[in-house]
Amino acid sequence: MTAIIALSLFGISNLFLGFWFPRKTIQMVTLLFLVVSMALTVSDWNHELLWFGNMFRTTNTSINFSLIIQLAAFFVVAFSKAFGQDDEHTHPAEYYAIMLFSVVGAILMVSFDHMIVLFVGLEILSVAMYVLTGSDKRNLRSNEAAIKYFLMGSFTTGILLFGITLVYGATHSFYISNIGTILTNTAPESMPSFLFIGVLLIIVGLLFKVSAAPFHFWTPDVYEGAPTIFTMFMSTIVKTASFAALFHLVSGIFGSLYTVWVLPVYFISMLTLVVGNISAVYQQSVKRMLAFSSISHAGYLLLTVSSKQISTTSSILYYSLSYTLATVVAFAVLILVSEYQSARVEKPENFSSFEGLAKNNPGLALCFTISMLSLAGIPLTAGFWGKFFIFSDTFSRNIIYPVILAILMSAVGIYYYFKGIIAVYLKAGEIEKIEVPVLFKMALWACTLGTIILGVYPSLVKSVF
Amino acid sequence: MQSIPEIIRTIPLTNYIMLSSALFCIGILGVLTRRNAIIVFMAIELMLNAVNLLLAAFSSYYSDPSGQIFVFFIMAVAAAEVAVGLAIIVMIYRNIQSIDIGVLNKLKN
Amino acid sequence: MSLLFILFFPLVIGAILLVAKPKQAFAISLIASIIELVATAFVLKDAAAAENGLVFTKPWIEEAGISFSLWVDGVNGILIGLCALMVPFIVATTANSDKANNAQYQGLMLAMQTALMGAFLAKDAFLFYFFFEASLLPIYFLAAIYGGENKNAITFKFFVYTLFGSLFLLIGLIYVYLVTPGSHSSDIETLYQTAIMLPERIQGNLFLAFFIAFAIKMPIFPFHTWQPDTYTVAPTQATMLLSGIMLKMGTYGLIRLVLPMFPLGMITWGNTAIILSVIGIIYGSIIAIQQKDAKRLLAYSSFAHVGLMSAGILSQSTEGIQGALYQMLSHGINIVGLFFIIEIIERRTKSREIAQLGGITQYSYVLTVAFVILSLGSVALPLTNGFIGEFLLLKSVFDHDMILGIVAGITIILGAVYTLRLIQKTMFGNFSRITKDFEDVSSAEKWVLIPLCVLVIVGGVYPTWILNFTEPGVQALVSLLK
Amino acid sequence: MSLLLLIPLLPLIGFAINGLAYPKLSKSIAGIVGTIPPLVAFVISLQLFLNFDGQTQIIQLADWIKVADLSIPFAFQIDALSIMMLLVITGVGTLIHLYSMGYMAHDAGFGKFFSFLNLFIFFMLILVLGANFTVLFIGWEGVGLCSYLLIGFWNQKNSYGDAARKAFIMNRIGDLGFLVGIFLLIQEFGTTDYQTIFSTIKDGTEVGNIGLIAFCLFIGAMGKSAQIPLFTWLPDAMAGPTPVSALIHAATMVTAGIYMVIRANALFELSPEVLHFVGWIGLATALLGAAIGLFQNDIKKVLAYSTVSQLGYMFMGLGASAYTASFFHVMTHAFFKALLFLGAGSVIHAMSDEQDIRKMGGLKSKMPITYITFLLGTIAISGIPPFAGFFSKDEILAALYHHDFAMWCLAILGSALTSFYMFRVFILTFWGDFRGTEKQAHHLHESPWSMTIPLIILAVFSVGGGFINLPHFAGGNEFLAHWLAPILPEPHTAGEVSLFSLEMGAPLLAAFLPAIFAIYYFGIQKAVPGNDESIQGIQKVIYRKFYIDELYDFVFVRPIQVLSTFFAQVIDFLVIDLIVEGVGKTVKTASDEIRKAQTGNVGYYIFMMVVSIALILVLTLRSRIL
Repeated sequence: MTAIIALSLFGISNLFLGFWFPRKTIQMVTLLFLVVSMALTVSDWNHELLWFGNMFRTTNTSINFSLIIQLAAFFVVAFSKAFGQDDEHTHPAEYYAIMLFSVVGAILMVSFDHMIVLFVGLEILSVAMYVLTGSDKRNLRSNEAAIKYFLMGSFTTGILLFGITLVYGATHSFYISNIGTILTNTAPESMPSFLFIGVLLIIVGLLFKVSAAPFHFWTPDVYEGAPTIFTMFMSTIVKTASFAALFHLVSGIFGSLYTVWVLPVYFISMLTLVVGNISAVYQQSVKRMLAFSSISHAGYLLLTVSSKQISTTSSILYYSLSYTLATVVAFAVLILVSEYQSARVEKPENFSSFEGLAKNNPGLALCFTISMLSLAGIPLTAGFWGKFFIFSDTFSRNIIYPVILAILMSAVGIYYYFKGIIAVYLKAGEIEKIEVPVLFKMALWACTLGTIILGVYPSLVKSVF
Repeated sequence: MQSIPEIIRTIPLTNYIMLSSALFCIGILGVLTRRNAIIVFMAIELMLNAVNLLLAAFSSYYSDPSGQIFVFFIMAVAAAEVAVGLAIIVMIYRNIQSIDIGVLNKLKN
Repeated sequence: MSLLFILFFPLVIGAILLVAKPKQAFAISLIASIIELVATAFVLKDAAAAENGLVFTKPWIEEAGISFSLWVDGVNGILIGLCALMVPFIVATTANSDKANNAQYQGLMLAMQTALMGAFLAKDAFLFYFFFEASLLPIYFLAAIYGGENKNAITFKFFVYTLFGSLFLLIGLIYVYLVTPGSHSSDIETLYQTAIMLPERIQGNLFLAFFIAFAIKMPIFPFHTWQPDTYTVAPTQATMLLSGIMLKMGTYGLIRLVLPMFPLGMITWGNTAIILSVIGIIYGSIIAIQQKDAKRLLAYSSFAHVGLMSAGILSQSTEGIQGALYQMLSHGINIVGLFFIIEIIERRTKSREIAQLGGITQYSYVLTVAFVILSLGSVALPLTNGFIGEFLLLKSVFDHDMILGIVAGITIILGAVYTLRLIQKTMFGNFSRITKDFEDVSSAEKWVLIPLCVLVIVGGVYPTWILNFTEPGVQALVSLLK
Repeated sequence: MSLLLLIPLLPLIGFAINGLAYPKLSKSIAGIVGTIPPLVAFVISLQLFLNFDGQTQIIQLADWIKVADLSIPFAFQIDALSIMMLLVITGVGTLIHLYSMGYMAHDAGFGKFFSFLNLFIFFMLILVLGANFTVLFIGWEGVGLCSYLLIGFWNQKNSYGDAARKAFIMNRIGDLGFLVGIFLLIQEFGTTDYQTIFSTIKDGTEVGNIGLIAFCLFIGAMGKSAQIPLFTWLPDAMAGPTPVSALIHAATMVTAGIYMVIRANALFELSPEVLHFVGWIGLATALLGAAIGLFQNDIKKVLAYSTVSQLGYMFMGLGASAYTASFFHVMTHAFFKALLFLGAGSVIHAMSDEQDIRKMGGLKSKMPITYITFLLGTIAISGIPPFAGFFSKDEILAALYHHDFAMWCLAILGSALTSFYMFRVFILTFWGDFRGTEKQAHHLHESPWSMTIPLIILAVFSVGGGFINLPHFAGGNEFLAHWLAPILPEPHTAGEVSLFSLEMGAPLLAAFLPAIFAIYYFGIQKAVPGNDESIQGIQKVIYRKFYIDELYDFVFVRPIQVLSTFFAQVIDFLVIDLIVEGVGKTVKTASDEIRKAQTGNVGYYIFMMVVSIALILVLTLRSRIL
């Protein structure tokens, strides 16, 4: 809990530091702040406590989610090189501050015990993301992404709020625990029907955030338009936080109402798998491919909530972690390559600009390959166990067909992830040695190694989750 | 002297819900039909206000202040959203001299 | 610990090669693979002496009951032996070629060895699966980076297809795993006990899931279309790894997992599976008859051979399983040798087109003799290693079903047809434009060919040693089936 | 016993030395290294023969295949039959090795040739020594391999290679039958040991499938011994060097089928239908071979078809349960057919590799030894008394006479044909005027001693070989019959026959009349067969071997080739792979379609969301609200 206070303060102080210090220093300071906040987060381990008028609850699960989020933020900061097109007119301190604030929002989303906290957390995160998405002010693509994200995001906020209101109307409470007890103790017949509408609307609101089909339309466009570093931020932190919130709600309060939401979620998860994976196949742009891939991963995660028995959090946590590690690496390499190619080719983010990367940049190529393998769920990488745990978990709850579909779709997944690997290793291309800053390189290898270590010895973190 | 909740309870709860829902749906329709970014945004605000109205109604109906507190939160957040939203719209206007959302479809497929 | 050593030693050396890229990659990798062979020999000796084989267990994913456990018994011992035995040869075949001191190439081969070893050694079903899939990575990169014409599309198809197949295995394994009592376990022996209790319908479905995975890996008709292309396009060493060792993962999987776990599933689908295998034998042999590319011809012959192994295994008899194990060993030796000979020819003539070759025996007597001996092993002439396995396999299929046995037996005729054609068109006849001035085999090449030929003969004359080694393990397995 | 092991071991060692040292070893040493093993083996065999006490001896060497209940050891069996075979193989083998030293003297592959010959002897010995059907099968396939290697010995010529492949593949077809027979034996008896199997049968234990087993084994014999329908490889096999034809394709390997049937006589005796079948196949082969032989102009081809025909006789004998007679014929045939082939070889050698009898003639003055020995061989094979062929053939005919009269009549016809074509070849080759080129005429010479000595020795046996089993009526004591008696069923005792009965007279007439006719037609009339184009009508059909090769080509080879192409290019490429690729294509197409939903228009996106939400609400809550 202290972490969110600290992070807020850090964010504010960051704004001031921007007056005096150069970008490098601020980056280091921000990293330090994140390390401190992670330490603070860990200090709550095994203390299940309620804060802020019982609106905020720290449990080990929420701490784990917060840690994954902060870790992701840490890497995003480490991978940040420049914001926007010209470095001079941007103010890195502000971006770092916004990132820190949005991490606060994300942590609120994973630890809420009251609807207001959920809403506020979501909005802190979203509003920050609208800003970051549009931060490349002169780039029309960035503008378009921002307005799309903003309009659809606020629209969904309206939906979510309407849902929350209806649930409040039926249960007279915003407290998760209260709502849970009330819903459990009331016979379904005596519940007002608008309650069900409310429940569905809340779920829809969160499904939008995790970009489940058919609420995924914004994802590819926004991911593509936003500056890559913020795409990285969105695809890891926003996704993890939103899914944690969804999982918390579904398992916590709506568990007794599963008849209402389970079928829609069941079908939505399958639809998401199909749409995400199939659409990714044809993409020429790595960034857009990763966007669809993130949709498909939402599909896998949704498998865990598509049954009346709720999955254990550990497989979700493991999946989120492995997904986060692999995704940040993929985007990081994309940043480097597209930056290098931006002056040389028309579409620097396409697969074609990766061609021949391995020749002069074996390290980058390896990192990228491992991240692709992890996303594809090939053994030796964390992604394999992530999928494995999800599948076995889902299977154990007797969800058969979606798992079979998911497995078929992961075969499709191999197809598009391998397009990246093929481009890197097997196609001829001219890419000179790309200069990589030390910090960047360290972060890259840290994530890659993490992916492999988790792939070989998953118990390392699985036992904690 | 009737207390406010009692007055409010004279009208069945369903009517409040119906009214708010109607407002909410009008908002949605606005979003769907308009192409001007500002008007779309105003429609979204209308949706939020429908929510606010409903929250206030529930709150008063049950004599539970938390609903109204929520309304304040929504207002505050909406204000922040407006700030950001308008900034985005202004930015776009500067770039393309238009705020027609139909024009912005370069990112697709 | 010794099991751990033989599992990870190649990987460690391979990783060093990949990272450090030393100049003497060939020497390092050859020595490493020989050390591995020696170590494996000691392990196998211990395993033969031990009552119930060797077992090594360490918790891996304790929460899920998945352990890092390895074992050696009669069944997998032979495959471990095969893997350890063939890799030095495969490494040695790169001698004096442009790939000899390519550290990446050598490193990937050694990494592949660990993956193969792991799949054979695993006592935990998920560990098996882990290596089963992981083995695709090094072989994919070997084939895709160093492959021939149109490599990208072909190797990619291979990768996606086989991985797709193994996903079925994953579903099946997870299902069986979840049936195990308590907090679940994926120990293979535990799975035996639980899977066998499943009702017939479910066993049938699981059988299908497992069988499809292994059928794609081996491959069995009609899941084979990735194979000829991949064998042809991959660099020879990768093809050797694929056909010499990796396809045995599929047959091994059948023996180790499918037979003891789904006896009722066998009742429903066993016959279909055997018939598909037998179709594959004939189908592959017939196609091989008209192939123009020597490597492709061998690919189809390998397809035919593996069909017989699969049919023998599925007949569920001791003879069938022992024969299959023996045949895996023999086939590994023979096919590696044959692919090497094609590689030798290709290095000198830059061609694998059978029609363009001929008359090589006038320039290289040794090559001809080696080719003939290895081919005889491949067509299962008595006193060569191929005969022992094929005899037992055909007998088991014949005992299972007379007609199928006879149909499968046609392979000894068709096998002779395509193999002799290959020999005649390459070695005999008049020399052609490109075989003119064919350079005799170098001593490095002899060092590979001659031991392989000796193995062919020794394996045919003295199979008892190996059959005795596999006997207890197979007996234990077969007793589970009853 | 240790001496016995040397018998197969020596040729193996010879093979190894000659094979490993092939290009380096000088020809003279290679020849000696190659010839000594069969010679020593012959001496040892002779010693075994002389010391044989009538007891069957089993020598267990080692385990070979041992799986579950199945145990197949390496084991040798010494009994009357195998000793006789040993003598023939090593004896004839030694002579042919000796002969080859001269015949192959100018060949670059001299050492290789001897190593192959030794390998052949080794496998042939394994074949006859084996104490079970599986060890027999080792030899069975091994000799097939050697046959392949030796037929294709001059491998530069593609047609020779094709002939070698044909031989191997046709043999393999038979081998499959044999293998199935072995499987059936294992199923029924649990073993392939002769002793166990035959004693089980003798004990009268009920065993199923005996007929089927015998039939399958006979299929093996058909392949190896060139019976209809698997006989076409043998004439083609003449592509190999002539000593090979003599040793493998006349004296030893091709008789393996007869050996095997005699060995398994207990099985065959229990299945009279199969025996009947064996007899008729033999008869058909004998007639077909003889008929084709009538018009062949290649000296080796004539001998080859003659071999086919003679093998048919042997099977006829087997079909009539006259095992001794057949085996007798195996032995005499080994002598005179080896003699004829070697003689032909000598002629070919002298003629600078010319094999067409139309281009020969008048050789008797130039090569007297070859001439005389060839004549003796011709007389022997024609069945003219008192040469070896007469006695052995007569025994078969006698047995047939009592067995089946129709078969006997046809066999007599075959015998007559044999006599005719043999004399035809003989006369066209040695009598009359020389019809070859000038160059050949200059080159004509008698062969060196290493070639003529074997000819003389074989000629002696061809003349006197009949005395091995001289029947009572001719004053003999039927040695062979007594010798083989322990392993054969009780023979049907034939009554005393008069020299002037039909039974005796017909064969004599069949031997003499055609011979006289041939002498008249080719010797006195000096008729010479016309060139290939002039051959017409039925004669052409026979000359073209009844178009059987073409038939096989049309019925088996072509369809398999077409099937192969069809499988590879249609089934594999267009059906299976298209399905596999189709899945990929479908996904790609679907991807292309689905991504079109991503129009880029926010209004559209929101609209889709609203529709979806409405749909979810309606579908989920329709029961609750409505």
